[in-house]
Amino acid sequence: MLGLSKKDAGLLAIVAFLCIFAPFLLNPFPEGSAMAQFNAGYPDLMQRLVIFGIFAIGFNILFGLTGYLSFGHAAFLGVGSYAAIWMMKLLTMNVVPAIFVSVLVAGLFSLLVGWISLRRSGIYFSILTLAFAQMSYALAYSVLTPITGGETGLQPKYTDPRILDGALPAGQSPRANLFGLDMKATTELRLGDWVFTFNAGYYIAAATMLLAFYLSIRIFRSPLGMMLRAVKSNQQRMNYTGLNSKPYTLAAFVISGMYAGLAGGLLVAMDTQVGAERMFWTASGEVVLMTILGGAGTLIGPVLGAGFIKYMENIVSKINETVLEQWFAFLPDGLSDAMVAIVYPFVGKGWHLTLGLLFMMVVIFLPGGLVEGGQRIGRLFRSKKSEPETPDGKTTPAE
Amino acid sequence: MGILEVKNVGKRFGGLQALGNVNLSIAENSVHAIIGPNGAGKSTLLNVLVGKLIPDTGSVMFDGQSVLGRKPYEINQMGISRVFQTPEIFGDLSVQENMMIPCFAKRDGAFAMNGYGSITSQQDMIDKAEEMLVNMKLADKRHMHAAAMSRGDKRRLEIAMCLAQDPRLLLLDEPTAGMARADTNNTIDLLKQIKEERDITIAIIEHDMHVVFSLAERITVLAQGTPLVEDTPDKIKGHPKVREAYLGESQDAA
Amino acid sequence: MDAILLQILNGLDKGSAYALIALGLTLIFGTLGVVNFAHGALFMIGAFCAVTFSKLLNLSHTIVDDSRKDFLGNPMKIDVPYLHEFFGQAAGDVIIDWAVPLSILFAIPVMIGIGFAMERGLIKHFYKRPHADQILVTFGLAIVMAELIKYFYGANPIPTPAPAAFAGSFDFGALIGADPNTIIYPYWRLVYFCFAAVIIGAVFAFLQFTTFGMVVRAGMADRETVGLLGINIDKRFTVMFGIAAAVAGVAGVMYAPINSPNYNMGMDFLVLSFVVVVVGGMGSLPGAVLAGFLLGILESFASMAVVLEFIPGINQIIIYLVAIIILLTRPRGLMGRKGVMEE
Amino acid sequence: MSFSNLTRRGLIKTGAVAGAGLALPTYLSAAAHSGFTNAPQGDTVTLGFNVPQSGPYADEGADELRAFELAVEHLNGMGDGGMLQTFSSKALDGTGIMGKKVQFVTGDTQTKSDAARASAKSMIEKDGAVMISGGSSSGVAVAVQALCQEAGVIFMAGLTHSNDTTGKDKRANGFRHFFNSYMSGAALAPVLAKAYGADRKAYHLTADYNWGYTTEEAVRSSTEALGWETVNAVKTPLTQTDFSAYIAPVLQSGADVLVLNHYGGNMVNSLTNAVQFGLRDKMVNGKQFEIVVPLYSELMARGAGANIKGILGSQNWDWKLEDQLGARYSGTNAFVQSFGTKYGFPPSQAAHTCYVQTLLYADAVTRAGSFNPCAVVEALQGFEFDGMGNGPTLYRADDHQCFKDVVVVKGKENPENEFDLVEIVEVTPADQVTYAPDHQQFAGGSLGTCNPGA
Repeated sequence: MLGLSKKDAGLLAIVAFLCIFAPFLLNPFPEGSAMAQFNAGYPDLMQRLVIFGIFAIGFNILFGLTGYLSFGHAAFLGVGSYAAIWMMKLLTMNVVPAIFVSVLVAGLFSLLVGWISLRRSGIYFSILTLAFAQMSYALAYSVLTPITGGETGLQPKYTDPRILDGALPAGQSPRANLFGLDMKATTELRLGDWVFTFNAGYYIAAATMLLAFYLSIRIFRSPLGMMLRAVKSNQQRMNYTGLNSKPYTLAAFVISGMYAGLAGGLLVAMDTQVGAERMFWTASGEVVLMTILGGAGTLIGPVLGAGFIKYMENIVSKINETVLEQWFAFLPDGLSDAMVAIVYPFVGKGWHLTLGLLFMMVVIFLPGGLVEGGQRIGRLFRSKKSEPETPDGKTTPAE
Repeated sequence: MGILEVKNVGKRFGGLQALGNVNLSIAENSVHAIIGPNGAGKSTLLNVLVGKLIPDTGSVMFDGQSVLGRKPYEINQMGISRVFQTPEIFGDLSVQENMMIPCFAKRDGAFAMNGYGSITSQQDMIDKAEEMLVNMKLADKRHMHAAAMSRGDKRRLEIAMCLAQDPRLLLLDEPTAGMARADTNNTIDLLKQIKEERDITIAIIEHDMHVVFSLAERITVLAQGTPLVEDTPDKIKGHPKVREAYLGESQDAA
Repeated sequence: MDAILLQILNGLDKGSAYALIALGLTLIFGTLGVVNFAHGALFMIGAFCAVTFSKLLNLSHTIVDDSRKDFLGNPMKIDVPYLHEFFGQAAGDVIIDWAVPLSILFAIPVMIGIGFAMERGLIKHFYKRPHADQILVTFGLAIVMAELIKYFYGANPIPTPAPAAFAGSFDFGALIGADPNTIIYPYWRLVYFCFAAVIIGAVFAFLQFTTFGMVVRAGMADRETVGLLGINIDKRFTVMFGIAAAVAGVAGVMYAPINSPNYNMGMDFLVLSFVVVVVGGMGSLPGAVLAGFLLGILESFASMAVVLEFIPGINQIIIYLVAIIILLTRPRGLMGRKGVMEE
Repeated sequence: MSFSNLTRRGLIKTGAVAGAGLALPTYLSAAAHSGFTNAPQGDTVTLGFNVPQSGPYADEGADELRAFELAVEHLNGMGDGGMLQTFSSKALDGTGIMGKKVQFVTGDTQTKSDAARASAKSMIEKDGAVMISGGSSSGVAVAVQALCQEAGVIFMAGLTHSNDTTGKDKRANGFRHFFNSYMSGAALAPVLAKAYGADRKAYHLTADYNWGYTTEEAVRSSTEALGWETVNAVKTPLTQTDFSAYIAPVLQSGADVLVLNHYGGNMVNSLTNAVQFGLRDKMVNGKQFEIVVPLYSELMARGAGANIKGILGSQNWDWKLEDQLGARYSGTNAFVQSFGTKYGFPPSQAAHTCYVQTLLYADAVTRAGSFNPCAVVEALQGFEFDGMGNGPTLYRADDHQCFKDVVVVKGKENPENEFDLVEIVEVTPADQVTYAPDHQQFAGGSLGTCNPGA
């Protein structure tokens, strides 16, 4: 199906299912219940989950396949975002040209950075990419303020020229759209106590993510993918087998840069603003964490990792003392206070602490990331059925 | 005129003259061994031949074309394949994939942006890899992780990968170093078989005299960066200078 | 001319901080082969050792003064440090004033303890794991350390002044015949520079002249061989980790008066110190020190008003620009060895 | 405190149709009939408080959050009522807002515009917040203000000092109570001229981003108008921690005043460094060398410790105002009393502005009789009020900026405790810091029209 093996097609189908039914899956708790705090089925977070999924999928094409650890990928996301917002300011609020140009510009920028950085390998390569990204961030925040908006970033204004769009009716703020379909258009479905939100922007982002995921499967299974894994495995042998590893790694670098640009463009399409912080080194570090947390070199790992971290950032950070008090209100007074005191350091403003601990846990106990965790659980079930697995699994990257 | 002509090659590392003034001619379709004590410059010479090092002086011609200044992959594409002392294979990939990579390199050249079609749709490449695997008795291991194989199998795989490119010159760098006697003999047999089956020139750098004298048609003895003598194995065995410089001390080791 | 002299002075001082951090980082990397992203956090914890120690010195009991009112109109509560009671007001104040230098004595055992615990409890299990895993786990640890400090000390910087004796600045200009006030430098920064020089010298002497150091150096060069000699290199490496942590820690202690410590200062230094280490060459101790001073001086030059007029924004990127240029012209940094961290 | 229902939607269930019913397509899930985003349903209304909880401004965020909680308490009729007693408008009666009990949700801006928007969007989309407030930097304020404009909710800015927030980036749905760079310059300049003389040479160190630019411009133009000369202005990176390389050349330049256009961590470090260099002990041009910090932040000043002694700066408000300058600043004591009683220490100006903004919003809704953002905008535009601690204040219709007195303060020589860091030097009356809406430092923006969302 679609030129994929049965297994890969199955994987794609699972991801498609998750994307389509995310509004249900992420909103498992009825409105107003104490657990509703954990619902993530609102447009902004759903959009972020898939967009950062794209970012991580792209990063994985570079890091997972070739092993080159870039510490500057956020720069490509940022450059893509700036390109997109300028398209929206100058040309049209339609997201198509914005996203197209963001991919293009990020691709060109990554070509330049990659061409220089790939002269070195190992940590030297990492530091070179980091240096480029930090320079981009520092300049965007300060001297490039006329182009980037600096500290305040850029947002579309109704006074922008926008040569393809007609003048806005009075009182309207410019809205990102796809040939007239507003990114914020939302439909709600009420089923008893449950409310499910369907958002146009989310589905466009999700469709893009599916396409990006599909392309990444194609790349993984292609001769190019094999060559990239060969780069990671043994560059020496590669060079002595008549293969030039440079253009291969550069291709991977540019492809992943374009994925980052796509993510950046989509971020702007969903939420029309850019800030320089999205190029800061911690943002580059975040995509590394997403990829490794999910499982580097696996197809679905980066998507899981991205989802996991963004969920933490957006949900756990919003649990404040009041919410905790409400959760534990059913307990006797002293006990409820004690529970609040125990849990409080880990949620709300302490969410970074939880994140740090989780990283450590995953790296220590699940070196292959969440995917390995899933596989272990899977094996647990399979061994109950006592069906011996063929040792085939190792030759292709695990899902 | 041999297929490989090395003329007046010299290479200096700081104060050390690694290669003095090397002249070497390897005839097409011959098996040529290069021997010499440690530090004689064998590895340096090999690295010059494959493009890893650029000599200070002299020229290296392969089939009438200079190899100097070319990158290793370009030299490989000219038809020179190298087998390493410790097998260099793609340990993270399956044996089958290891086998397919040189097939692709042969067909598509040094770089091809082949990122969309699936490998499984490249039936000709799969067939060619399979043929080599069967030939090398590795077919039953095709789905194995290459790193998980025994050392002897890795060596066979590496040689098979080099042969898959149909090289005109195969360079072997101590192919039996650290092997048990049985594995060494297997390797000798394998190389003999290869030589019988195809038109190929083999240059071999070796410590093990047993291997050298079983295979080589001509032998060059290197000492202190310069060729001492070059002759047939029988002549080399009796050569006094060689005994003095090399064999006397290494017979115990061999 | 004066301006250039001043910036060299400045750069040496700035560079000594970079060099100290990079030194510890390289020590850990060179001996253990571990990329320690928590090294900045160790520096930060060192600075908070100074904070903690001065808080300890300021431990007080509260007396209520009915004659004065606080902002809500309640009787004023006044804190009296126990030290005042033990030693009298004057002597107590002197001790409190010297809290930062004194806290080195407090920081060294604490940092060595943290270093041991970290190495035995966590890092040990990561020697054979990929560098990416090491980076991730130590990064996670750095976050945890920073958040714990934030939990107990808050996010605000905490003023930790140097002893009053070191307040003010020294006039070099007067010394060399320039106009007064043109080349001035704070006393405490001079102290920091000398302190850094002593620590760097001590670490080198330790590695150079003790048997322990020789074994460690041999281990840095070729771990397996030294292991084969039957020397328990692991134990020595644990000790080295403790020493590296202590170096980072005391660097942090002495830095506290220069910039008020806050929980995030480790992250601020992390990227920079990695750039320094890589520019110096992974695994090279002299390289780390050299790169620290070099980058410190260049950063100082880039911040001069005349330079900024010429190239706006150069001060924002100078460190990274230099790192790129050095790495492109010298593939393994200034003094790096081949084959280290290039896989 | 107990909030039985955290989200707005929890209350819909009584009226919700059992079984499936597909609602009409709406924007941002507003109830379609109400005509504006997140119209409160049932008997509660949800406000979103978006403050930095991680990063360098976390403590300032925490103080803002305390003020918000206090404001909600007072709106709901709990506690002592705080400024409700002194507020000139008497529309609020302690029964929530228009009879609806006030609930709130919180989020972490991380002092990053992206994270702040994500957090605000989650409050709007998930929790149904009808107003967003808070923040501790202008980058965040501008980004969230633009978001609120698009989404159709009201933004009541927290601590944001850049001219841009109500200048080139102003929005109809956004309101700022806090003062701005221009006002700091206008208020400080005469005090500086009086204290240090009109013949001074100033050296500016400026944080290299928007807020720094506007502050430098404001202070420069105001001081130069009074006769000062600007010797040099050097931009410093936001990520800088050690400012020695920038401070060392100051004396060589012949300047006798150093102006630190820095905020937060930058300010703590640059000021600490400058004092270390002994600048304040020097005599230049026959005058005592002085340092000026245009925008004071009490929480950050605490980080600079003794280094702030004697240094002039400006503030939006100070907790000692009413005690020292009398009833003109009524409301101050009421707020300090309830804040101090609840938390044990006096509030910061960040806390004050957040508290006031919440009450002002609630009051505007009540006076307008509707949560509709356009009605609220109308009620706030040109609104004159008093009793909120700043004296008589105007919310100007042209740019949604509050105009009120500006406090000029000086680091205290002998602080009694860690909260008593500054002393009030002078209060510059509102008319001296008022500027024309089209003043060139604020040019380039336009409010547009209010957006009620769906």
